[in-house]
Amino acid sequence: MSEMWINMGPQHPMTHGLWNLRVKIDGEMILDVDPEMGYLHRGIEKISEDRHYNEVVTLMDRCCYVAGFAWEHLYILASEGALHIQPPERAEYLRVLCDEFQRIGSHIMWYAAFVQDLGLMSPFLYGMRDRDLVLDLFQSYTGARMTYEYMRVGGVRSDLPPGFTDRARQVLDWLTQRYEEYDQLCLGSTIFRKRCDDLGTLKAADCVAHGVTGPMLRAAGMKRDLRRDRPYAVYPQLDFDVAVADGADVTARYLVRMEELRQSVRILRQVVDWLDRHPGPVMAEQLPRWLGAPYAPVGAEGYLLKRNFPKGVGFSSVEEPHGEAQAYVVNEGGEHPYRVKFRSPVFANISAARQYLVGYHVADIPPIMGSVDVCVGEVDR
Amino acid sequence: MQPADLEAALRPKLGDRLLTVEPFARTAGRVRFRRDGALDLFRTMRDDLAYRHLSMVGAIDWVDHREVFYVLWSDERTEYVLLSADVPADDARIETASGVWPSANWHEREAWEMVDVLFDHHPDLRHLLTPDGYAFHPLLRSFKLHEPEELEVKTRHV
Amino acid sequence: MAPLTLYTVSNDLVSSLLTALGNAIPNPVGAWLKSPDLITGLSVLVFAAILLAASMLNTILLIWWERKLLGRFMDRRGAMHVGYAGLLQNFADGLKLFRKNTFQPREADSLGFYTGPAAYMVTSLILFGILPISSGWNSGALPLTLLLALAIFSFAPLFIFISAWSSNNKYSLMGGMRSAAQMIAYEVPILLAVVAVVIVAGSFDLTTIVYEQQNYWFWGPLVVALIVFVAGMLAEMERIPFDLPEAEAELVEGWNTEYGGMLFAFFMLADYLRALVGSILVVLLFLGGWTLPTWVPAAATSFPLAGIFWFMLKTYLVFGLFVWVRAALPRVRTDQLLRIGWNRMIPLSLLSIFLAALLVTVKCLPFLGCVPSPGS
Amino acid sequence: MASEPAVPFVEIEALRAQQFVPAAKEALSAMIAERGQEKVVRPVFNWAGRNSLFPLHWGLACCAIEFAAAFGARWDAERFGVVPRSSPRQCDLMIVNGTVTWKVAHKLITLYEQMPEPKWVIAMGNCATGGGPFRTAYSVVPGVDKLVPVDVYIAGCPPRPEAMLDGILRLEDLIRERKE
Repeated sequence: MSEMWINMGPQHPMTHGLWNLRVKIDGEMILDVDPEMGYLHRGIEKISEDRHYNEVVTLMDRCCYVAGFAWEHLYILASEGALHIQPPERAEYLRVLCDEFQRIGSHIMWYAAFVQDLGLMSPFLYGMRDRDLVLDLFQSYTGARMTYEYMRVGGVRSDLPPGFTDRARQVLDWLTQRYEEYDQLCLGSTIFRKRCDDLGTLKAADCVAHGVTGPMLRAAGMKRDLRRDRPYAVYPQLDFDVAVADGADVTARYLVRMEELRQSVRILRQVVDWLDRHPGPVMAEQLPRWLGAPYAPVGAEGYLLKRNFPKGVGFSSVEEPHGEAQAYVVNEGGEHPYRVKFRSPVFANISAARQYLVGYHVADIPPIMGSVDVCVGEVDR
Repeated sequence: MQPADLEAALRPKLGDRLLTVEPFARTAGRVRFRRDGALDLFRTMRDDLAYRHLSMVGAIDWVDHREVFYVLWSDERTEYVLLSADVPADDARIETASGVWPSANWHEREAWEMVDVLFDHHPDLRHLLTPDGYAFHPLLRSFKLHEPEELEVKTRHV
Repeated sequence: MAPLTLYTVSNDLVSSLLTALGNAIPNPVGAWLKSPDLITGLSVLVFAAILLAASMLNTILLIWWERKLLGRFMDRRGAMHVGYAGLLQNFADGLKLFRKNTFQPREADSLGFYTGPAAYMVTSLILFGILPISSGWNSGALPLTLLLALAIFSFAPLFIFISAWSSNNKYSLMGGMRSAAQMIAYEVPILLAVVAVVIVAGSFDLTTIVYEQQNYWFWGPLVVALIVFVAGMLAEMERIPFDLPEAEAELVEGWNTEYGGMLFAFFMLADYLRALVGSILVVLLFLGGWTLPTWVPAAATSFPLAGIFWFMLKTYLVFGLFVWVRAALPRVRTDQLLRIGWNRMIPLSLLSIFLAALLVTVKCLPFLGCVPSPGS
Repeated sequence: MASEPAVPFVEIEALRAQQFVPAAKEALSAMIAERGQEKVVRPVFNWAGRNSLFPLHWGLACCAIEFAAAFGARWDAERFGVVPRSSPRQCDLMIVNGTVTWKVAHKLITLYEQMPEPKWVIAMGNCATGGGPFRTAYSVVPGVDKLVPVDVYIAGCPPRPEAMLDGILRLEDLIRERKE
C-alpha cells in the first residue's frame, strides 16, 4: 500500500464525539495527522451574549456534557468575579461536592470508553453501571442526570435532600471496591500493558509547549493541579494528594486517572462530613433581584440596579476532569455578559495530536486518543 | 509577582511599547502593550519571566477597536498573567504567538475566524470551528443571531 | 439393526418414499423411480439439506449463546424479549437482513463484491459435510478428513481479501490485508499442532482420532498442542483478542464495512459457522469428540442420540470459553499479533510435536499423562 | 463584510436538503409500490424488522452519553434486539443524538443515504428535534427534520435512557402498524 489519507470521523467508533481525525498512513504506520474540529460548534460563546448570567449556566452543562458541574463552576467563578459577589461557605462546599463527584463520573466514563477502544468490552458496561450510581446522587439533589443547572451566581440552587450524605457514603464505599476491579481488568492484563506501555509518549516539555494540561501533563511527571496551585472554592481546607506518574505514556495516564478517582473519594469523604456538621444558607444574601430570579419582571428599582451595577472582568480557572479550563467573562453592566471566552483543556490537548500520534500504528490511535479523553462539546463549544 | 514588579521587569526590554500593567483578578496582573512590541514581549515573558505555558488566546470586539488577550501561566511561580493589546477594527492584525508558544496555533485560528483578527506569519491560518469558506465572523458585535420566528420563516420552504 | 446414522435415516426416508411412489406409477417411470441409483442420489441431497438446516440452526443458536453469555459476563441480560429468553432474536435479525435493500457501492467491483461473501459462506458450509458429529453421523469415511477440513478452513482469507478489495473502501482494504496476514501467520502453527495429534493418533481421519481418545483424551498429554491450537483458532476465527481485521475501534467494521443486508448476513453467519467448526475441531481433536471417559456410568451414553448430545454440549462449552476470552481480554496490535504467531506459536507447536513423538515412544510422561499405542 | 447574519450558508445547506428530500421520497414510494403485493409475508417481516433495529453507532453531543448509558448494564437496550453497528450499511435506524450543525449536515445526509432501505430516523432530544437551547445559534440546524425524514421525536434535554428505549418501542409500534 502506498501512502494515503484516511478520515477517522466524523462518524467513527474511535472519535467518541463528533470530530474528524485525518490520518496519513503508510500501511499501518501513521505519517501525519490533522484533527478537524467544529462539527459540534454550537456558538455557545455567542449565545451567551444573549443570555442572562444565570441562563448561561444552562449552556455550560451542555458545553462539556460529561463534566457539566466543572464547567458550571468555572463560569460561576468568573461571573462572580465580574459581578463582585461572594457565595456563602456551604455553597462552596456543595460546589466542591459536585465537582469531585463529577470528576468521578467523568473519569469512569473515560475508563469505559478508553478500555472499549482497546477491544475490552466488559469494562464499558461495568463503568456505565458504576457511573449511574453517581448520576443517581446528582439526580437526587438536582433532578437531572447530566444537565443540572444547579449552580447559580451567588451560590447554588438548593440544599441537599435529607439522607443524602449517607447515600453518598455508600456510593463511595462501593466505588472504592470497584476501583480494585478496574485495575485488575486492565493492569492485570499482559495484553493491556503490552499495548499501552510507551505508547503515545508526550514528555513534560512538549506538554508545556503545546498547552497540554490535566492528567496528560501529570502523567508526564509534572505535579500541577490548579486545586493545589491556584486553589479555588474550599480546596485549601481539604486534604488530598496530586496524582502524578512518570511514564508520559498511555499507562501513565491511566494510572493518574485511577489515582485521581481515589483522591476524589478521599476529598468527598471530608466534604460529606463537613456538610453533615455545618448547615447554613446556600445562596448569597443581597443579590440583585435580576440575578436571583432571572425570569421575574424587573421593576424600576431592578432596572436602576442593573444600570448601575459595577462593571468588571472576571477570570477563573478550574481543574476540570480533562485538564485546566479557564473562563473570561466581561461585564459591561446589564444582565447579559458582554463577552464570554472559554479555554477548553481538550482543545489544547487535541491540538498537540501530531506530537503524540505520529510514528505509531493505526491500531494505536484509539487507545492514544482514548487516553486524551476527548469531549468534543467543550472543544467546539 | 506584583504588577509593579512585572512592569519593572518588562519596561527595559520594551520601552514605550509597554503601555501599563494593572492588577487583575486572580492573576499577577494585566500587561497592556502596543502591538508592534508583541514578539519581543512574548519572548521576554517566556525566556526571562518563565511563563512557558500559554493557556489561551482570545479576542474581544469593542466595536471601535478589538482587543487580543493572552493568558500565560508560570509553573515556577504558579500564577497567571494576562497580556492584552488593542488593534484597530479596520486593520485588525497582530504578530502570531505560535512561534513562541506552539499552543497558540489553534487558539489563534479560532480568534481569527471568530473575531476577525489576522495573525501575521501564522503557519496554518485555516478555519477551525466554522466550515471552510465560511464568510462571517460570528463573535463580532455586528453579527446578530436569528430570532426564532425569523428562523422559522427562513427555513420553512425546506 | 444397523446403527442409526444420518445417511441411513435419509436413505430410508427417500427409499420408502420413492418405493411407494414407484409402486403407484406404471412401469417405465415407476421402475426408474425405484432404481437404487436415484435413491442414493436423492438421499445424498436430503442428507445435505438436513445437514445444512442443522448447521444453520446450530449457528444461530451459537450466536444466541454468545449474546446471552456476553450479557451475563457484562452484568446485563442480553436479548430477552423476542421469543423465550431471546431465542428468536437472531431469526428476527436474519429475516430483517434478508428483507433489506441489496446494493453495491458505486465504485465497487461487482464480481468480487458478490462472489466474496458467497464463496466465504459456501466454504464454511462445506466443512460440515466432512466433520463427524457422532459415531456414524458423518457423510463418509474419507481417510484424510482432518487435512481436508483444515485446507478448506484456510480458504477464508482469500475470499475475505477479495471482498475487502472489491468493496473499494480504505478501511475494508486494511481489514482485508490484516486478515490475510493474520490467517497465514496462524495457519502454520495450527497445522503443526495438529501434526502432534496425528502423531499420537496415527491417523488423519477425524473419526479414528476420536476413537483413539476413548481411554485418554488428548488435552492432557498434548496440552501444549491444545494451547497452540486454541490460540490459532481464535486468530482464524477473528475473535478477540485477535479480531484485528474487524477491530471496531479503528477500522469501523473492518473488511465488511461496505456490506449490508443479506451479504452482511452471509458474513455474519459464515463467521459463526467458522466459530462452530473451530469449536468442533477442538472437541474432536482434544476433548474426545462424542465419547465420554470410561468411568462415566453407561446410562449417560446409552440414551438415544447420546453421542450428539455430549458432542454438542462440549462444543458449546468450548465456544463459551471463547466468549469468556472475548469478555475478558483486550485486543492485541497487528505487529504484536504477527510476532506472537511467528515467534511464540511456531516454537511452541514444534515443542508439541517433539512431546508427541516422545509420548508415542515412552507411552507415559510425568504430569502429562499416558496415551494408548497407535492403532491399538 | 461581516455585518450580515448567516443566511446564505443556511440556504446553501437548505438547498442541498431540498434536492435530497424529494429523491428520498421518490425512492420510498417506489419501494412501497414494489412491496405492495407481499401481503402474506409482510407481518413476518414486520415482526423481524421491528425486533431487530440496528442503530448507527455515532455520538453527536450530550444525548450520545445517554444513548451509551441505554446500552449500559442498567437499561441494556440489547434486550430489545437493539445493537449499534458502526457501519451505516448495516443499520436500519439512525438515532440523531445531539445537536446537528450545518458543518455536519451533509455528512449526516450522506450517512442516511448510505443506510439501505427500509430505514428509520429517531430525533433524540430537543436539539435534534428543534435546535434546543441552541436554536438561535448561527451554526445549528433547527431540527434534523430539515435534513432527513424523522419518524419518532424524543423530548428531553437530554432524554433519559428510559425515554430513548420508549422512543424505540414507539418506533416498533409504528412498524407494526405499517400499511405501506
